[in-house]
Amino acid sequence: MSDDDWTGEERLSPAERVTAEALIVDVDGFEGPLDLLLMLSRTQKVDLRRISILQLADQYLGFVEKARALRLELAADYLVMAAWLAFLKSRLLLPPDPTDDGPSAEELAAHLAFQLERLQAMREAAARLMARDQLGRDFFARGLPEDVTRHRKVTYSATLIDLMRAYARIRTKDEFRPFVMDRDHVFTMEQALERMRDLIGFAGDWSELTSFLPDGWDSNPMRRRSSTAAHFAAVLEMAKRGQVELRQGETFAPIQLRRKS
Amino acid sequence: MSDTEDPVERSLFEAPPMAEQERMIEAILFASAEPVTLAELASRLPHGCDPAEALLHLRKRYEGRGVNLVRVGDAHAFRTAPDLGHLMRKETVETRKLSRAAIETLAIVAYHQPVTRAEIEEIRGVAVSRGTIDQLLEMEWIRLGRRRMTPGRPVTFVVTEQFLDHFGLESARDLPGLKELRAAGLLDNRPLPGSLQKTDDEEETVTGQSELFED
Amino acid sequence: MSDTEDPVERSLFEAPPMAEQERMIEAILFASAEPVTLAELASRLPHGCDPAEALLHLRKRYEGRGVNLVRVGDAHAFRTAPDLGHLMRKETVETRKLSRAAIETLAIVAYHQPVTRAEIEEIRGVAVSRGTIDQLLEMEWIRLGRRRMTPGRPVTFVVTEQFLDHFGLESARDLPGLKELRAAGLLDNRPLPGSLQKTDDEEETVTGQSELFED
Repeated sequence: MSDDDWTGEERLSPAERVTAEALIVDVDGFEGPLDLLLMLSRTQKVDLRRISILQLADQYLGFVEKARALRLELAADYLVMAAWLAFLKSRLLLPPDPTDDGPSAEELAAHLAFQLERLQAMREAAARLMARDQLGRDFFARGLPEDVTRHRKVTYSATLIDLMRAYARIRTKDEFRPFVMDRDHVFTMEQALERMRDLIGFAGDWSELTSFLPDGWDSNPMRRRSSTAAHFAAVLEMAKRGQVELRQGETFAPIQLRRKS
Repeated sequence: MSDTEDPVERSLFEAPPMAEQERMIEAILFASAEPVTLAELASRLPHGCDPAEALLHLRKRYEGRGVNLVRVGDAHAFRTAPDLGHLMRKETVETRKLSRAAIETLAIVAYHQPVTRAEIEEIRGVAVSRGTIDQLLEMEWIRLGRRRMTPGRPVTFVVTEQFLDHFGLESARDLPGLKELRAAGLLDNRPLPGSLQKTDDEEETVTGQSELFED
Repeated sequence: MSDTEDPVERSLFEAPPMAEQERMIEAILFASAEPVTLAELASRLPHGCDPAEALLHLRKRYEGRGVNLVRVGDAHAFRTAPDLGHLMRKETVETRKLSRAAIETLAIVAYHQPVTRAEIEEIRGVAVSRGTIDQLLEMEWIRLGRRRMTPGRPVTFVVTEQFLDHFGLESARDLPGLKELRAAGLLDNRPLPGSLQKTDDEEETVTGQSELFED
């Protein structure tokens, strides 16, 4: 920063100097080009509705020039705005082109003025909002709230009749089980499960399910069927528990199993 | 806290009117997270206030209201009027139907107690999920009984007083046996005449359990 | 909302007298730090009560007191009178200081709601950082509104009941200067002349800010 940059300062009004300094000291402090434009527009000391966009464009371009001279890096959107303002300025100065069917320069200028006015209005609204009485600062909620205790009472609609019916259902189901009276030829799943639990410790390699069937249960067809079914059900249960792995080459092929490591 | 310690200020500022003091105390007590002592009130009110008197007025004002000004030790606080305590409880009642698995398990526990999980599974012929047992335990319809003195010392389940209360039973022994269930028309699947004998046997098993009841 | 729809039930249970309803509401509102909605009140009062009318009485009763009954959206709460804030220095909670960007964004959401992020950026002329929106969402001062029915279906933001409660507003319509801003056309979404987004924005201008207020 050379001294030369500051010599022009004497010609600036105090307000302009403030904004100039604001730009120089804290160009990052501006929240975008619109914010900078709003700040610059204040130096015109007129109602935003009567602001001279031409003059504002000059001010903005002047500041961008100055920032460049100071080798301050301006974000791209500031430069985009500068380019757009330069374009707008030329449009405002030149007589309108009758072949151009786009928006007129005046319309564009009016829109920029609207944007500035709207931003300014929102700033003021924000300030008014924050100046309101606030909860926890100016007014207060109950400091000692008495919590509502929430009881979720779940009642079940079971009655004695339901209970008895359920029991009756289970017991009568037993009555009709054809094998109940013929335990001799029945190998239960529980038995099979117990046997398999002991045997599976040795079955590291794939082996056929039939090789696990107990001795003396393969001659009588009824006993063979029962023990096969029981063991099959047992290994299914064990597979479900993740204790064994099962495989079968194709439909009706021998079922093979091995311990799951 | 107080900004009126100075005797010069004391004479300069007159205490606010009693109605205003009352308002101030009302606000302080309302917003405070704890009951506030008289000393604390005095320190927070402008100089010259008489919190004790203002409290009296305030207490009177809230007499019979939905909230009352109460003394808690040597401090003061607003509290809900005791007769409105029920408004602070929000009760939502849900009626759910007990699942088939749960009701069957419950029935087995009731008829066979004390019974282990393995026994329940054997009687039902299907595995009993942990969730079903937990639900019944949580409802306090069943509880843990003595461990069975067999290998593995499995836990047993028995029904509770609450269960008996709910189903209007004096004891689990009052549960009707199979024969009575049938007589009452609760067994729709009437067994074939030939298997009637069998039924009685089973009933024997049921009543036979009664020695094992824990009471 | 009301549980007095049924004329039969209405006659079966007589509602408590109005003075009693008032007491009950007083107790419920006193007990809660958060505003309580009319629906919630109705659900907690005995059948046949008229909380809206009881609230009117209660509000009047607390006029000018140290604690006032205030309205926040559809809900009601007791709050200390604003002029007594200085007595409550002890209860003051240090709120996180909001950045200028956050304050402006909040104001834009409040006055332009429902508003998309792109619209906020257009008004401020600068990108809105993710952190700013997140902070306001986290404070529960803004929340997501309905998606805009324009291409891309962008999310919109609206202010919350907590926002109204915090700033002592009965509804978003009571925002300071809202009418003047609207009359001045400063809440219009006026597009840049000749810009491509024209069609979408025009549609938004038609629906306008006020109709889209969600209350």
